[in-house]
Amino acid sequence: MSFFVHTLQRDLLLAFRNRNDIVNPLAFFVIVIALFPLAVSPDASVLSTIAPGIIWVAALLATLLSMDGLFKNDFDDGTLEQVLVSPQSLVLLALGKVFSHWLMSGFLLALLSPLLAVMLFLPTQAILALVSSLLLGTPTLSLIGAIGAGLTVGLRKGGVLISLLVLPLYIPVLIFGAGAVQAGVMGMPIAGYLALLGAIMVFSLMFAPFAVAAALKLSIRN
Amino acid sequence: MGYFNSFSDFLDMGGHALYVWLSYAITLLIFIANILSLWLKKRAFFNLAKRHAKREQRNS
Amino acid sequence: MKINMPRWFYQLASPKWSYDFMGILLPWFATAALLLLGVGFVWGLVFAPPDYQQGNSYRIIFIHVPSAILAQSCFMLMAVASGIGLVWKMKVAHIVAKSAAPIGASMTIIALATGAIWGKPTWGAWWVWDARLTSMLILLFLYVGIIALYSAFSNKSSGEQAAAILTLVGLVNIPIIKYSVEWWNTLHQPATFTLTKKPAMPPEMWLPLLVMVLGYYCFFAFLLMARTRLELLERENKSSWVIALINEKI
Amino acid sequence: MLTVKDLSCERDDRVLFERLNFTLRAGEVLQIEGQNGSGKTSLLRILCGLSSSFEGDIFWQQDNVHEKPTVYLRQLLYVGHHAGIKASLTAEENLRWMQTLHPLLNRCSITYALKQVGLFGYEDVPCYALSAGQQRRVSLARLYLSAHPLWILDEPFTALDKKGVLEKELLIAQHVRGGGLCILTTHHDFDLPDIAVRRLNLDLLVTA
Repeated sequence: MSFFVHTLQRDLLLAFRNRNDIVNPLAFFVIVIALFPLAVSPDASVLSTIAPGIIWVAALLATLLSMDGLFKNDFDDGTLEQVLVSPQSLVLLALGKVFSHWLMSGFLLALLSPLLAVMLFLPTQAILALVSSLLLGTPTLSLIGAIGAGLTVGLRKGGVLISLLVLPLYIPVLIFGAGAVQAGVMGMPIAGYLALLGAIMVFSLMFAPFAVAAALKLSIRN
Repeated sequence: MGYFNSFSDFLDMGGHALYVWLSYAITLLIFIANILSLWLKKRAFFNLAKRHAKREQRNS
Repeated sequence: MKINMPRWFYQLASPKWSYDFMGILLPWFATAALLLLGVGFVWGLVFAPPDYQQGNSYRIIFIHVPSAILAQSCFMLMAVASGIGLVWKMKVAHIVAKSAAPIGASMTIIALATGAIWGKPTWGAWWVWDARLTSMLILLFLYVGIIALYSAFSNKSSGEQAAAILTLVGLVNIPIIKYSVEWWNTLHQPATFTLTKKPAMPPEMWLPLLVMVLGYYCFFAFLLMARTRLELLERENKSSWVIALINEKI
Repeated sequence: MLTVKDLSCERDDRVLFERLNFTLRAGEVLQIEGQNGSGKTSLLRILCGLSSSFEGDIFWQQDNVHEKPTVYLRQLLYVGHHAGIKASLTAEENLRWMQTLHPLLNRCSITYALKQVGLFGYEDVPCYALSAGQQRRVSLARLYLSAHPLWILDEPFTALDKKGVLEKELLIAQHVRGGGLCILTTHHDFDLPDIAVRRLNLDLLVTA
């Protein structure tokens, strides 16, 4: 378990040293959302109906954007193969890296989302639903995305391929996440949605790290 | 003929000719495409092997 | 992980043995597929009675339902083969999974196309976001991802292992996807009635459907074995049995 | 003791080596020779468990490496083509991360190791600010830290000056004299004082 903590510390330190890599997905998130009023209509009633979907889709794409680099740097500079020749567990490494990725992407997106909700005229009673659904849903996105990142890390053109592999698997999270916000807009209870998002998160937390470890092993031993 | 009074009735499919025949056509097309691609791949493989064998013969 | 399996299991792992074994089965499945599909087509199109509500457009179910069933069975089969391939490092199992992927994808396309066409006279639109069609569409995306992953690797056996991992991840996700799509669908005005959920079908209707389903399975088995055999030849082209076989053919 | 039994490797339809057998005992150095593309790196990667495209068995002490990987990996230090260095971390942070990976990197302090490779005073400079040679030296500082019985080194002398090479040679000699094993590839003429270096030439192995 201490290896998990060490990995987390190291990745957070790395993220802090390369701050641009954190800011870019967040900026992407904001810009994509700003495009919709320009493309659809600045009308408050139109925007507030599509806001839950827009914010969730933009969050999903923003996490995906940073996914490509999750293992790529470690693969290129040889630090990943050093983990493989060490007695440490790849599963814990995967878990640590995914957690750090989530803190730098999903978590920050959730914190940023109320601001965008206001810009899209989302009623205030839905903002709690938005933040909590993002907090519970984005870890799953990071976990599943890491499987795609692990499978494609050894390939020269992994970027588009990751989206192709991972996006279909994101659909349940998208449905329940956007559903929670919509329920919040209509003033209906959101606990059911959040419970489902939480269940999916726990489920992926149990399985995804093993799949990521297998994928990494395969990519390095290629 | 079955539940149809005439052949033109059969073709007409009770006014749903377009839908029924389009579906069956697409299905058959995909079936045939599957078989065709298999056959082409097989032919390509043996052609390649034949050329390879000829080259070996010439070289030896 | 070491589990002792019966002898035939290890025989299947030998490429030559599998090639020969599938060669024996192949003509039987081809004949059965031809017969069953021939009978099913004529029965479904000509002799089955029209539906009292939908008229003759319901005849599309004779090709839609079997392809939808096959699309899902094929994914199951790929997952089982991938699992065997990963656990026992069995090349043949990986090749079976790889050969099944394009067939599964084409079955999914048939199911989607026929479902959409059926929707036009029934719902009045070429595409309706109905739960079953949507799940089918996502299944197609999964197939596309797996096929793309196979072709992205220059080293074939790494590609197969990567795709095997993805297939297993997909398998775990399919029930969650289905459940979420159904939930989503009930929230947004469900379609009034769907292609498959019908009040008790009379035997004149489900019998030809059964024949078609069996026919599709035989056709699938035939295609799968033929593709697997070809892939085995390509992969083993350096081994003595393939060289002998090629010399025989030329 | 490292034993290799019937090791064969084939890559891209080309046989690199076939039915390779050797045993390396404590206190021995094995130098792998061969032209570029003869499979030296592939062999080393196989021995480290970094490649799965091989047939045959590898035993560490009496145990099959495949069955007890962690026992084996605990004893193994591998230095490959990649430096294994994070550019945005400092030399000290990099080495500390390596210590979390390998518990046996504990023979001396990080400061001492950095002093030995001539990087004293650079420990808090991020590695991207170091030259290629200096980065290589950060990577090789592991050898000073290492108490691993088995070293597997892929071209350890590249990007080093004469003095650096000499120091590393002495280090290897010291390691082996203390009962260690070392497998390496190098283009250098390589000799160790009073230690027998066994040589394995991959070019001479493949007959076809």
